[in-house]
This record gives sequence, C-alpha cells and structure tokens, in this order.
Amino acid sequence: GCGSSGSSSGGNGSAESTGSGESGKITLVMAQRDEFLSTLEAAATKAAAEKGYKLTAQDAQSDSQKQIQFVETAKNGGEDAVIVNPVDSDAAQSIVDAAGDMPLVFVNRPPTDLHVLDAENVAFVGSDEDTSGYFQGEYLAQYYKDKGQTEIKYILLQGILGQVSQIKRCAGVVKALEDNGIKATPVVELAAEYDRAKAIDKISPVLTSGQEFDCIISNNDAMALGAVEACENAGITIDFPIVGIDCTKDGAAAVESGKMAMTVFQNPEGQGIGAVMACANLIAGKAINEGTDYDLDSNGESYSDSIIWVPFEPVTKDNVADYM
Amino acid sequence: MSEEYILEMQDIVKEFPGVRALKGVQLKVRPGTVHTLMGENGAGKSTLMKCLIGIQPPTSGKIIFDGKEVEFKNPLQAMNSGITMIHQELSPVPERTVCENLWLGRFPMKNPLMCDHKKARQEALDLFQKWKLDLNPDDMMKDLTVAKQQMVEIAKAVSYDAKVVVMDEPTSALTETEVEHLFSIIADLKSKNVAIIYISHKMDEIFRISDDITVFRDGEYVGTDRAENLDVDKLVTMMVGRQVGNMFPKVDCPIGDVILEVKDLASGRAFEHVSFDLHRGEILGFAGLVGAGRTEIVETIFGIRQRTAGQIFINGEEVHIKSPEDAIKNKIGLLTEDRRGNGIFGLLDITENTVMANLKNYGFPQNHKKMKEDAIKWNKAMRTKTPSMEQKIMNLSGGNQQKVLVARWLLLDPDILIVDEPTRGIDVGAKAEIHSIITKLAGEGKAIIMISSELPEVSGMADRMIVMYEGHMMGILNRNRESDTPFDSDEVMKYAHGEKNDFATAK
Amino acid sequence: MEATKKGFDFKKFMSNNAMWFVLIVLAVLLTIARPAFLTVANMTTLFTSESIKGIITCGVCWCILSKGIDLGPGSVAALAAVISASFAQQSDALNRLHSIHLPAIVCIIIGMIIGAVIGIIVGWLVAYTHIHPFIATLGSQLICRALAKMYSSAPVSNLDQSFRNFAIYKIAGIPMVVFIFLLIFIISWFMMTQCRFGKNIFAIGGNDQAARVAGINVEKNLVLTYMWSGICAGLAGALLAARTGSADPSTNGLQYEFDAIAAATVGGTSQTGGVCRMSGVLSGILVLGVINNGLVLLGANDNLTQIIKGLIIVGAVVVDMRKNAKKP
Amino acid sequence: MEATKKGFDFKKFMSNNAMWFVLIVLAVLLTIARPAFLTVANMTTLFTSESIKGIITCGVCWCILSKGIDLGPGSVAALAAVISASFAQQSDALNRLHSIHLPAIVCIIIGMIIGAVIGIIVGWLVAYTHIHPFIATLGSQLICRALAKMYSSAPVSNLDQSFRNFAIYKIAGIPMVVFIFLLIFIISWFMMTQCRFGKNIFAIGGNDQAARVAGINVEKNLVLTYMWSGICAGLAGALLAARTGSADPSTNGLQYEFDAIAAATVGGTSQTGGVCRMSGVLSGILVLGVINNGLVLLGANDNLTQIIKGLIIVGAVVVDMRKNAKKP
Ligand SMILES: Nc1ncnc2c1ncn2[C@@H]1O[C@H](COP(=O)(O)OP(=O)(O)OP(=O)(O)O)[C@@H](O)[C@H]1O
Ligand SMILES: Nc1ncnc2c1ncn2[C@@H]1O[C@H](COP(=O)(O)OP(=O)(O)OP(=O)(O)O)[C@@H](O)[C@H]1O
Ligand SMILES: [Mg+2]
Ligand SMILES: [Mg+2]
Repeated sequence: GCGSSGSSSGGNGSAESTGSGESGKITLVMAQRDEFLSTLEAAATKAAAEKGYKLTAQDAQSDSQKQIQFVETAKNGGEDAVIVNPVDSDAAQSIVDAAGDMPLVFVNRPPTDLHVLDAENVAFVGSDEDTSGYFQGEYLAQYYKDKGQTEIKYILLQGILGQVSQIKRCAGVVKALEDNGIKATPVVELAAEYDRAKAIDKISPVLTSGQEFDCIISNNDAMALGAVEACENAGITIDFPIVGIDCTKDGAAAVESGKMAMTVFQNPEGQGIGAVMACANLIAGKAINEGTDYDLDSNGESYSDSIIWVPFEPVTKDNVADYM
Repeated sequence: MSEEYILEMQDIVKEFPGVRALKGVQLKVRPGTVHTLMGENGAGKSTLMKCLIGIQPPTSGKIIFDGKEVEFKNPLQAMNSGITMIHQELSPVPERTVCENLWLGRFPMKNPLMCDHKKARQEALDLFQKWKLDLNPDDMMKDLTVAKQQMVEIAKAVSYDAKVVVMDEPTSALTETEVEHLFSIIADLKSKNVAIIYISHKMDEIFRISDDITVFRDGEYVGTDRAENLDVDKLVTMMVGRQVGNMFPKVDCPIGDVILEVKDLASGRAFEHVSFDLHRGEILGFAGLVGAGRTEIVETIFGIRQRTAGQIFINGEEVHIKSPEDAIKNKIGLLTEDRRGNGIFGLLDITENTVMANLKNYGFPQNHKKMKEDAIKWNKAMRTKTPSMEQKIMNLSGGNQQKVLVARWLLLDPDILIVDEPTRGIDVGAKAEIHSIITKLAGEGKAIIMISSELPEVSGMADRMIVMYEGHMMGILNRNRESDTPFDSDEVMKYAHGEKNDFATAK
Repeated sequence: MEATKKGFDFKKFMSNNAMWFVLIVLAVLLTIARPAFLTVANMTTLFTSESIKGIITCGVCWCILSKGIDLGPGSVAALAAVISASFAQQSDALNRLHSIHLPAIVCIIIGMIIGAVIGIIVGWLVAYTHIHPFIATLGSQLICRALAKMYSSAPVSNLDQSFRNFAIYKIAGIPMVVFIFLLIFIISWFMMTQCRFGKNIFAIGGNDQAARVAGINVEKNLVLTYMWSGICAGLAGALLAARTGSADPSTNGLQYEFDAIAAATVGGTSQTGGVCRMSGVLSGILVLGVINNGLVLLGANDNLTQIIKGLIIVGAVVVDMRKNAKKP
Repeated sequence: MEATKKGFDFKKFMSNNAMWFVLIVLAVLLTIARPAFLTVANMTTLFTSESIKGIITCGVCWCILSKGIDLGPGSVAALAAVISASFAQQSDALNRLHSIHLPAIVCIIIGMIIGAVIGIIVGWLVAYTHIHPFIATLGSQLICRALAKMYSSAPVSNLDQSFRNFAIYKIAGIPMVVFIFLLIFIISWFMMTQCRFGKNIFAIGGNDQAARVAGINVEKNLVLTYMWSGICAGLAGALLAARTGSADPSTNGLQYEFDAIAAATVGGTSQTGGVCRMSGVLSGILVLGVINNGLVLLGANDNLTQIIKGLIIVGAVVVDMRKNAKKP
C-alpha cells in the first residue's frame, strides 16, 4: 500500500474502463528485476487486468540485446503492445525498430534521443531523472542556507557507474547545489552499485578514518540506508543529512525516524499504471494520457504529445506520512 | 674404441631444487648399435634422456650429435635433427584417433593452410604395414589397451627417419609377442645404421639386444662396456654397488585355510566364469597376456569395478564389496598396476602418500606424529630413496614411487594382499626386495594374489598359477616344488594363447 | 574383447548428436504450444539474437577445448563496443566522445584488434606463467569492464548507419549479424578440423605433456587460442554496438561469458579439455536460443525462465556426460 | 642426489608465505600514504567488511581444493538471506512476507540449512553424474537467484534486533560477524589439517582415482565438500541480512563468489586441485580486503580500483605460481 493521495490517480482511469470487454496481451520488458521495478510491474499487471489485458513481464537482466529480442519475440508472438524499461536509453531506436508498428511505450527511463517518440506508435511514461537529483540538491541547499553555510563537503554513493540514472542523478544534485550558490566538493565518490551491503563496506573506511564531511548523497535509498547502518556501526550520530532517491518503504521509514533527511519519491505505481493506460490509448488511437491524471509534456516539441511525466516528489519528514 | 660416435654426452649435470639428479655423467653411442643404459631407480637415466632431447635443459655439460655440438631447446628441434624418444610414462592424447596421435604436431599438409587427412591416414597405414603393426588408424586412443598404445608410441618414434632412437622402458607394458616384434623392429633399425639408446630393468632383454652397456648409480657415471664382456652378476654389482642375492627368494611355507573364495565371477565382458580359492600363506599367481583380463578380476574383487555375476566369500562368509572402502574393511589391499593413474598423489609428500589408505587409524584429531613414524618405518623397510619424507612423491623416480605404494599397503596390514604388476619398472635390487617382502608376508599367513606379465616372476614366486586368456580362465597349475622349473613355461604359454583350455566345458 | 561393428553405428550417432534431438523435441513441443514459434519471422529473431553470443561462443569453446576457460568476453566486448562505436559516432551526435571518425569497417576491425590484444596478454599469462585461465580471465574481466567505463562513462550512441548496417542490414530478410556469425562459425570449424592449429589445440587440451613432447609449441598455440577468443569477443562487442545503436559500458556483454560457456558445454565441449565439436557447439547455442525464445513466447515468468534454463543446462550436461561415462 | 639441508628453510618459508609479505608491504605503504589506515577503528572496519566474504571463501576453498569450483555462493547467500530474514521480521514490519516469527538463532540455522541442502544437491550432481562443477554450480547460481527473487520481490527488512545482533553486536568493539568468521575459519582449518575429512579432500583433489583405490569414499566426501560450501554461503547470507538489516534478493551476494575464488586463489589455493592452506586463504582474504579498504581511503576512482584489483589478483597468482612452477 504505497502511493500518496495525489499519485495513485491512475486508478481512476482504470476504473472507468473496467469491464469494457477488451482482451489482449501486453509484454512488459524490464531492464532488471529490483524492488522499484517489481512494484511497477505489480501495478501495471493490476491495471492491465482491469483493462482486460494479460500482462507478461520479462527481465532483460541488463542486456540491451536481450531486450531487443524480447520485443521482437513479443511481436512474433502477436502481442498487442509492449512496454519497455530500457537497459540502455541510447539504444531506444533499435527497440523502436524491433517493435515495428506494434504500440510501444517506454517506461521509467526516457530514450536519450526523444525524437524516437515522433513515431505514431511510440510513447514514454516516466519521471524526469534530471529532476530527481535536483530535488536532493535543492533540499541540501536550503538546509545549508538555513545554517548559513555556503561551502560543503559531501560523500557521494553512486549507482552502477555508466548507467544513465547514475549519471543524471549525480549531475542533478551537483547542478542544484551550484544553482543555489552552494560550493560543494566531494570527499570521496564511491560506486556501491545500488547495493546496501556494498554501500556499508565502501563507506565504512571513510567514516572510521574520521574524514570530515557535511552530508551523504546517495543515488538511491538502499545505499543511503547502507550509509545509515555504517554510521550506526561506527558509532557516529547522524546529525547531518543523508539523502536518497526512490522512497522505498525502508527509505520512507528512515525519513520518518529522522535517520535519512529526505528522499525523492519516484512513483512506480503511477509509472506502471500510466504505461498500461498509454498502451491502451495507443491501441485505441486516443490521446495517451486519457484516463490518467498526468499531463503531457509541455515543451511543445514534436514529440511532446507522446510523453507522460509522472513527477518526482521530494519527501521529507513533513510529508513522509503521505508515502507510507 | 675407434669408431665414430653418433652421439656424445659429456659431463652432464642436472640440478633440481634440492636434488642433484646428474652429477657429471657421460654417454657415448655408436651408430647402428643398441646402447643400453642401466641403473637403479632414480639413477638419472630418464633425466639424462630428457636433457638430450630438450625437455629439460641440462644445468651444464656438452652434447655432441653427428659431429656438431648441439643444445636442443625443445623436442621438436631434437626430432628435426634426428633424435626421437619413446617416453617412459605413456602420454597419449586419449580423445583422439591413433592417426592423429601418430602425427601429433606434424600432421601432413595439403597446402600451407589445410591438413591432408587422406594422406595422413594412408601414410599411417603404410607405416603400420611396413612394421607389421596391428593398429587401426581410426581407433580412438582411449579405447586401446596399454600395449597397443605403446605400439603407437613405437610407431611414432620409428616414423621419423631418426639417427638415434631413445627407448625408455618400452617393454614395461608389452606382452612377449609384442616384445619380439619390437626387437625385430630394433634389428631393422640397426641395419639401417640407426643407433638405439635402450633403457630397461629386464636383464634377459638387455643381454639379448645390447651391444654396449652404460651403468649409472645415483646420478654418477659408473662405466661403459661391451655387452659380451658382462654378465648379470657383474652388471648388478655395477648398478647396486653390491651383490644382490636370490631374485626369487621363494620360501615354502605351510598353506593354511581358505580365506578367499571366488565363484563364477564376471564383470561385463571383461571376464567371465572366474572361480578360484585362495589360502592363507599362499601366493596365487595370475599369468596371461596383456589384455587377458587379470587386472579386471582383481579390480572387481576390490570393488573398483562392478561385479555383474558371481559371489565372493571371505572366511566362508559371503561379502558384498561395492567399493575399495568395503574391500579395505574386509582387510584386502590392492597395489594397482597404473601407478600414476590411480596410485600416487603427486602433490602430496611421502608421509601422506604412505598413510593415505590408513587414515582411520590415526584418530581424531589425526595423530601426525604417529603418521610420520609409520611412514619412516615402512619406507625404511622398502629402502625408498628420497631426500626427505616431505618430498612430494611426484619428484621421486618411478621405482621409488612404487616402493612408497608398497609401503602404503604393508602399513594397512591386510589379510589378502593383491599386487598387480608389482615390479613394473623397478630395478633389480628393489625387485628382489619386493619379492622377499611378499614371501615374508606369505610366511606370516597372509594370502597373496600376484599378477605379473613377466612369466619368470610368477613362476618364481607363485604356489599356484592361474592362466587367463581373453577374459577366461584356461588352467590352474600347481607349483612343482621339486623341480628347478616349478612351472612348465611351454605349457603356460599354450594356456595363455588359448591353445589349451582346461575349462572348455565350463563355458 | 569384441571387434567393433563396422558401418553405421546408430548408438554412437545418437550420443554424438543428442543435443540435436533435444533441439528438435524442444522445437516441436514449442510449435505445438505456440504456432508462432516456427515462423520465418521468429526464426530470424532467434538467430539474430543468438548471433552475438554465438560469435563469443565460437571463441570461448577453443579456450575450453584447450583445457582452459575464458571469463573475459563479456567485458572485452563492452570495451571493444565503446571504443569502436566512438569512432563511428555521427558528427552531430549528442554526446560525442571525440571528433575522430573512421569508416565503418575500420571501426569493426578496431574492435577485433582490441580483443586480439587482450587475448594475447591473457594467453601470454596463461602460457608462460602457468597461472590458471580462470584467474587470468577473471582479471581481464574486471579490468576491461573498468577500462570501458573509464573510456566513456555514458553510452556511446548516435552511430553511423554504415556502421550499424554491419549488424542490421538485411539480405533476404536476414540481418547481417547472422551472416557474420555463420562466417565466424565456419572459420572456427575450419580451423578446428582442417588446420594444424586445431589439431594442436586438441592435443594440448587432451594432454599437454604429450603435445609438448611431440614438439608442439604449447605456449604459442595457447596464446593464439586466447587471441582468437579475444577477436571473437571484440567483434561481438562491435556488432553489439552496431545492433543496438549504442555501446553501453556498464551493461554491454554482462554475463555473456556464462551464456557462451553454457552453450559450449551443453554442446558437448568438455571442461576437462580435449573434446569439442563445432556442430555440437552450434546445437548448444541453438538449444539455449530456443529456450530463451520459447519461454518468452510461452509467457513464462522470468524467474521461472531462469530456473528452467538452469535446469536444462545442468540436465543437458548430465545427459551428455553419460556418453563419456567413466567405467566404474 | 643429495639430502636437502636440515633446519629452517628460508626460501621455502618465504615462498609458502609470500602473500603475508605482500600484505605487510601493502599495509606499510598504505599507512605511509594514509595514517588513518593502521588504526584500530579502520582495522575493525576492514575485518568486518571482509568477514562475510571471508566466510564464503572458507567454503569455496574446499571446492577448489577438491579440484572443483563453486559459482553458487553469491546466489545461495541471497536465497538464504531472504528466507532467513523473513522469519526474523518484526511483527510491525512494513512489508511482512508472512507472519511466522522464529527466534534469531533458528533463523540463522535456517539459512545454513538452505545452504546445506543446495550444497548437497550440487555435490550429488558433481559426485554421481560427473558433471563438471563449473556447470553444476552455474546452474545453482541461476536457480537460487531466481528462487530468491520469487520468494520476495522486494527487500526483506525491519528485522529483529536479536537477529541483527548476530552480525552487529559488539564485543570489545568488534562486531559479532568477525568472531563468527574467525570461528568458521578455525573450523575450516581444523577440518583441513586435523581431520580425516581434510586429508580425504586433499587426496581427491590430487588424484581422485587414487583416492578411490585408497578406500576413500569419493562421492560422499564430494557431497560433504559442497555441503560445507553451501553451509558457509547460507550462513554468510543470513549474516548479510543481519548486518545490513535488509535482505535484497536482487543485489545480495552478487559476484561474491568471484571475490571468494579470487581470495582463495591469491592465497595459494590451486585451481588444479589438491593444494590449499588455510593460512594462505586468510592471507588472500586480507590482501583483497586491504586493497578494497585502502583504495577507498586513498579516494581512488572506482574504475581504477577495479583495475588495480584485477592487476593485483593476477600479479599475486603469478608470483605464487613460481613456487609450483611445473617442470616442462
Ligand atoms: N622435477 C624433479 N624435481 C626434483 N627431482 C627430480 C625431478 N625429476 C627427477 N628428479 C630426481 O632425479 C632423479 C633421477 O630420476 P630419473 O627419473 O631420471 O631416474 P631413472 O633412472 O629414470 O629411474 P627409473 O628407473 O625409476 O625410471 C631421481 O632421484 C628423481 O627424484
Ligand atoms: N576402457 C576400456 N574400454 C574398453 N575395453 C577395455 C577398457 N579397459 C580395458 N578393456 C578391455 O579389458 C580387457 C583387459 O584389459 P587389460 O589390458 O587391463 O588386461 P590385463 O589382463 O590386466 O593386462 P595387463 O595387466 O597385463 O595390462 C581387454 O580386452 C581390454 O580391451
Ligand atoms: Mg626413468
Ligand atoms: Mg593388468
């Protein structure tokens, strides 16, 4: 039961079309299977069932080739639409090619070149990764402005190096700090591959060696929670902000208890439901956001009507209750 | 000696870490002769040959071949210059055909890129025909008997038009017919002025074919002489540095109760209808040609091989031996014929190798002190030659490895000891020692089964002899205690070739 | 002992070709369950998606044959992918790594050269220092992955069409990458059965002492083996970039080595060295391909797919072992 | 031949303990570069971080000793982690998997039992079907990871403090997990040097045929070997959950098997079987630990860390090989 009041609105849309008697098949191709994507999958499966579709999920295990294969196989198998969470956002064109004229919805990670969405049958539903890190940065900037501090040193826990989410989240937080007039320098940048245990192991030597830092910035909640563990193990009182992204259940709990200062809610259920709705709308030839609460992209680009943004939402102690 | 030497090796020194295997030895070989190299196990014979053909470069020394000083970096260079070798330890590539093994590393080519399979096969056939070898180029190497694999090695060695052929114990896996065959090949090579360096521990062979004999002892050169100037006693004295007594110190001891009874035993097609009994104090010999199925019988009794029919009784009670573990529980020991394959633990030291079948006796936690004491005791009894008990067994010479294995089974103190080719590749001195130990064990009331492809050995030691032919028992012969020739060897050979069969009706 | 029968040996034929029968059975079952399986379109998909791993398998099977292993190909492919792709970026690419632009074929060759160089280093280590291939190639796996990420922290995309055509250009509806795979397969087969190099590797894998004693230059041949595996991995990497239109240093080729090793082993290549048949390797590649493809068509849950895949790999090898079954 | 000198053999001592010297050199260099390295706090951190992988290494080295390999531990650990953690969830946990709650020690034992069962299955396959351990354990890797994800798609968190204390409770400032690692290490050492089981495995790894003839029950001992490796992996998984406070089916234990194999091999365990010393294994674990820890302290870029790690693993094994240098 996650989902804030404002974010689970996809449900409204699905309720309208329940019992419409449609029957079809949708394949969901996930880049890998983790907590976030599993939640997304569950929401999408439920929404699809309500719309009369049978949704099958596939795990591409971080192999962009396999992803293309899944799409082609889905096409060969006569699926009605395919939802893809791309392994490599730069390889979106080849996925579009593989899908041919089958409706295709990218979810969660946007294609690097958004012009692939120009095709009739292609859409994107997701959250803007440029903003996730930015929210972290804005929060931190505010925090230090309040303290009257303009120079900070941070420890950065990175995801899998080279992945788009890692790159954008790191860039976003740095940019936000800069934009808000905070001079931030890294103490150390550690690649803990989104893993809690690796985060503990990597950050512990830094903590015990007594290096000075002002905050810990993490690319996701799991690593942030690892940092919390490591601090507790090392007997360090957490009087500095630790920030994460995802707002997993554990992450939200940690924000509530004050162990983490903030996280950024990325709405897996909204993305899952939105993707299924976009599929249904593509098949029916309607506007892709029909029946959802989400807006289309407003930049007025040629592909704007093919994008649904499910916003990131900063979560702090003040509003964490909405996300639990 | 005024003849030109085709090969001269001078002052060869070879050092291994902790061991000086060769301490400045020499060897001079005349063309068109058989030059035999003799010495106890570990004297350095194989090592010298490996130095010669470039497998292990000598630490120092000079090699003059065909008038030029040479130093081969690898076997290929040696082969290309005209020296080939049949190695002591067989080394076939089991998963390939005879043909491919024959042309290993020098497969005939159709063009610079492609192999010529047709030509390879044809040349193999021609070669086999020329040397009258009963080999099929298309057979998988792993399906051949050891003897046939050895014949492939021989074919390989003679197929190079070499000037010197080294044969390191070529007959240890051959039957008499094949040995005769090899000797005719050697004669042929001699007539073509090829020199043969021959290494063997079998005295009768040596005196039949040698022209010159060189003796080493402990990595040192003892001397060289014409074969006709030597006899067995002189030679043994040169090798061992002392006289060796009776080769077959058979002592007649009282034969006791039946301890082992085998009834109608079979294992697949390897052998069938094998029945015999074995008494305490008895040495039961198994004779037959290589491939007669003797090894399979004892492997089946010992539980290595699956029994498909028949019963085994020990002390009158039927036993079901499914693994060597069971066999050892029933106080049976087996010294296997394949020392490297299923005997030694190359990476472990002598102590561990000695106690390995006996670990149960060292308690929990294991008593290492007692292990070492036992190992020292039994290896002393076997006169194993080793720098220390911590030496890895793979660094010992073959004969010394064999002694460690004998020590292993003696330590176990089995009631029934089965020895399969116990003296294969062992020097005369050690051979006599092993024989006397076997005799002593029989005297203590143990029962012994002894397999040997050397008829004199079985004849010399056995109380009774079972002769096998192609997986069937042909006859059981009793020792004639009065005669000088306890078994009639003509008779034995008739059984062994299947020309005579006392059990024809049993089939 | 009995003389072996002459003529056609049915049992031997069966056991030598067991995987092909497994393949046929799988294909029939799948076609019954999902007629979409046995269509030209789906077969094209199957071959196309197995081609790149197939190329890697054609290299890795040599290492296994030589009694070694190669854990590097996935990472080598990633490194080759980013580097070769970086020379094939369109001039107006969003995130161009550098401004050097080379003809497509040269980019592909660069990928192969990268693989070859790494292969030579690994082979040298294996041959001359006697370090176990498992460790040498584990090292190359770690190092190449890191090098790929250092070379470019983000995916290298916006690649030339001429470069991409090496993978996706279609002849008679079949993408180029399939033809390249077949070419590599044939070269591998040719080397293994027709050239002295192949015979040498069989000998080295079967009994390296025997090979050495027979005058085979074991070291040189081992270096060549790992070089070949490297070349295949490098080519696979370049084609991977060409096929997906992007070279991603962090995910390209992840775990490909395991799929390749599994395919080779399912195809009867023995991990104890000295046994390999290219026809078997092909059957292994296809069995894994059919499983991957078929289970997707059946809509199986992917966790279940992994379990079935694991069971089939193990099961196939167990079945295959029975023909080499050691006597008791 | 001459007798070797009696008494202290310096050269042998050096070559047997080469890794300890490497370790000391590394430690000295690091301490000079970063005095924070050689502090009690950091040493505690280092040991704590390496303990879980160390436990896995104590199991994997047995498989390598027996001439096998175990690629399963990482996934087995993940499976054991989610299952054992699911029985230790607080009653008010956010996402409780089920309502069964068991005492902490029982949860840990459940983890070990899971490992043992998988180990027995794998060991049985290896021993009785003669399938190569690489394949058998590759299968267990795939299957266990999938099972873990099936068991729970999200991390299992909100664990009992009593369960977590098995890893994090501190005695004299040192977390329990370190003591458990040392206990497992000592058990491993004891079995290897003082028990018949250890000698049996040395024999099997050195020459399995000879071991059989010497009356050793090869099959039973192999099953026990993989069972022990499974137990270690299962325990490691449970402790991983206890340490991090959460069991994540998709990331727990990823690639741990490689770190373990690398540690064992750096510590002188030979991949060709029959050679292993627990003191060496410990040195291997610590060398890798020092690298991991030290490079973080030096603030090295992660990619660089991977490269250095790769080079050191390979380099260490090359150095170590020189003592076993095979004669040609
Ligand atoms: N690689 C090695 N390392 C250490 N010592 C070795 C090595 N190879 C051989 N030796 C030693 O060199 C000596 C000579 O061995 P070699 O094999 O040449 O004896 P041999 O005369 O052929 O004996 P055999 O009749 O048993 O075959 C032996 O003492 C052996 O222990
Ligand atoms: N791996 C095998 N595959 C097929 N047949 C075999 C195999 N091993 C042995 N045989 C057959 O079993 C029979 C006996 O073999 P073996 O040569 O071991 O006999 P042996 O009497 O023990 O001879 P020796 O002990 O003198 O070598 C032969 O007919 C042989 O062909
Ligand atoms: Mg010799
Ligand atoms: Mg025999």
